[in-house]
Amino acid sequence: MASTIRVRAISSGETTEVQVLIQHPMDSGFVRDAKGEIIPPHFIQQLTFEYDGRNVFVADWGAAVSKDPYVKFSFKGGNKGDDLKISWVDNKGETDTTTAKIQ
Amino acid sequence: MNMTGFKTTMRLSILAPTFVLVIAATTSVLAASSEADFKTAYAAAEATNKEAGRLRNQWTVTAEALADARKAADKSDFDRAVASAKEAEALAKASIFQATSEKEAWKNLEIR
Amino acid sequence: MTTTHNGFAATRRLIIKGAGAVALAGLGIISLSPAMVFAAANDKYPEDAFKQKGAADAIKSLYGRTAEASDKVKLDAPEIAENGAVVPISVSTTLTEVTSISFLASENPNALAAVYRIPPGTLPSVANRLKMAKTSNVIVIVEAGGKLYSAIKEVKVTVGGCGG
Amino acid sequence: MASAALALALTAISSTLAADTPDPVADAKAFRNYFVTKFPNVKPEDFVNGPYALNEDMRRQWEEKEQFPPYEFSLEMGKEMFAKPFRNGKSYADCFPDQGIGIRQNYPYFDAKEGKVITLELALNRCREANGEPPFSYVGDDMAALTAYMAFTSRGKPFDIKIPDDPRALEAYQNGKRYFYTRRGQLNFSCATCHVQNPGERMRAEILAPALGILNAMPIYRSEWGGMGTISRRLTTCNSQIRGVPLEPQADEYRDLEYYLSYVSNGLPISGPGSRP
Repeated sequence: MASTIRVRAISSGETTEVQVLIQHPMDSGFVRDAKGEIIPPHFIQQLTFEYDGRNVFVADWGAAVSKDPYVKFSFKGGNKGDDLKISWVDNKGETDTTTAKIQ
Repeated sequence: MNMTGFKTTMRLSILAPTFVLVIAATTSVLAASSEADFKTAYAAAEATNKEAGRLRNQWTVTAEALADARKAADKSDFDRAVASAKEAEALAKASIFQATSEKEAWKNLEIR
Repeated sequence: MTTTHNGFAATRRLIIKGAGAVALAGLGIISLSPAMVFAAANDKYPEDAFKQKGAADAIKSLYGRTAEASDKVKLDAPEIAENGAVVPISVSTTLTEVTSISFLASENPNALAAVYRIPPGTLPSVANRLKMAKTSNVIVIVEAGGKLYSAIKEVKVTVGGCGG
Repeated sequence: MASAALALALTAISSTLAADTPDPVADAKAFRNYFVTKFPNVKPEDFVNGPYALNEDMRRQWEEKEQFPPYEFSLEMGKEMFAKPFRNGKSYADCFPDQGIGIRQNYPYFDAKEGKVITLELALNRCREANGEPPFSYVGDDMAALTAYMAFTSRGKPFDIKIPDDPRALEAYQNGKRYFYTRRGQLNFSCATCHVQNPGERMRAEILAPALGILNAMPIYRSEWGGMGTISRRLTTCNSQIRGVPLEPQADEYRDLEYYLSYVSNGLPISGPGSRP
């Protein structure tokens, strides 16, 4: 299956701007389905961005982050062609990891 | 999806006269209804709603009232079953009226 | 949704009315103590903070201290959310030595939405999309140089219907 | 004498006909003129962005989201689906002109053989069935993904809907127009009630989209749905929202409606897939 993580990491020379979109339901545990049953919480808790052997950004998320979550940030450095490793883990222990090239 | 929240749109000025029902009250004063009364009322409502279907203009609320009538009848609450069936019939009639009058009336809205 | 009214209800109402600076200062129930460890300073997921109902409790759990309103924290959020399910919210700041940025929605079942840790070399600017249960305040906390700074903005939320 | 009377009668009939004879060219002109006049500050091609063309605050939220749009996953899935051959080795590309790339703006079209309007969704399912594959639900994610991809390859191309010189085509157009303006449902709304009389107004939290260019953005990711929806999904939910029982997807009425609405948006660019509240 294709990765759940879509990445755009673009270097401007001095900084690298990173945008990700992740395919995930981010169920809050407060919503009921059509049958009136509570949809159990299912959301990403931690998302890390690793560049050159160190974390450049760590997100801790609760259930209030939107479905198919998105985040954007920038860090100093980063060259075209370098790897950026992105991983998430959710409250059920599911994970996904991808490595993207900085453009 | 539940669209009851749509009610709040009523405050919008765009809401043309909707079809309002006042028949339900008339049935409640009558003597207790029987299963036969329900069957008669239900058959009439269903037939009228089928006619609305032929005009491609059924209303969701008609189906809901019919379902409510069946549910009440299952519980042998024939007063409510008859009332709901009559409501359904009135709704179906209103939808037929709407479809019939719109055969010409739609032109009034057209951008020309 | 049922909201349990705890001791912070009054304080939260103050925040909602937009008396941001005063209200947030008032959140400081706990005195500053060197023993307090910033939950956001290590890599552990701040489970407890995310479980808190009100914003005040979440901030207390997360940072153990109070924030002061700062015009150096620029919070960008819509006046009216086009849909509470997806509210784009971003923050940037001219503050230096920023180590974390947190987002809270005061009337969500759990107020804390997201905490971002900003290591040295990462710019103190984040954009994300959050869910908001109803019209309420978005509160952002920027942790910089060991202090907390905040900005607050009301976002009106109504649920979807006919439009589109 | 009798023949004179007959002639007179015929004249009367034909003049009535003339008054009622649809004039799509004039319709489209009046339609566009209505919206351009109502919203003098909106550039005509911007109408395809629906409510975002009419409200600055919403537009900013949309532009923010377009940086990494929520329909990205669906679009990607559609691209993969489109490229993947059927079990018989053929693919969607074999069913369409130009391999199906950049052709969205030509749908729906009037099929002279069948005497009916063919929408893109219908053509896609017919393609599947002709190749031994089961049809997709018209309101489901698969159809949304496929049409998202096909729209994407056609972005910027102006709608180019043709009404051939065929009375049946004109009738289909007219039926679509009638459906558009006909009030239905317990709320007694027509499509036009929301999307002609009140675009830009708030229907609760949402800003109603103008009918001009409304199909150019399809399919759409709606935050309310938390996912993608086809034209069929949009039309059927519109109906149920006004408490009318929706027709079956791709019923003649819906096909004709799509024909009419697309025709009057001729010249405006395809912008789909889109995102909406």
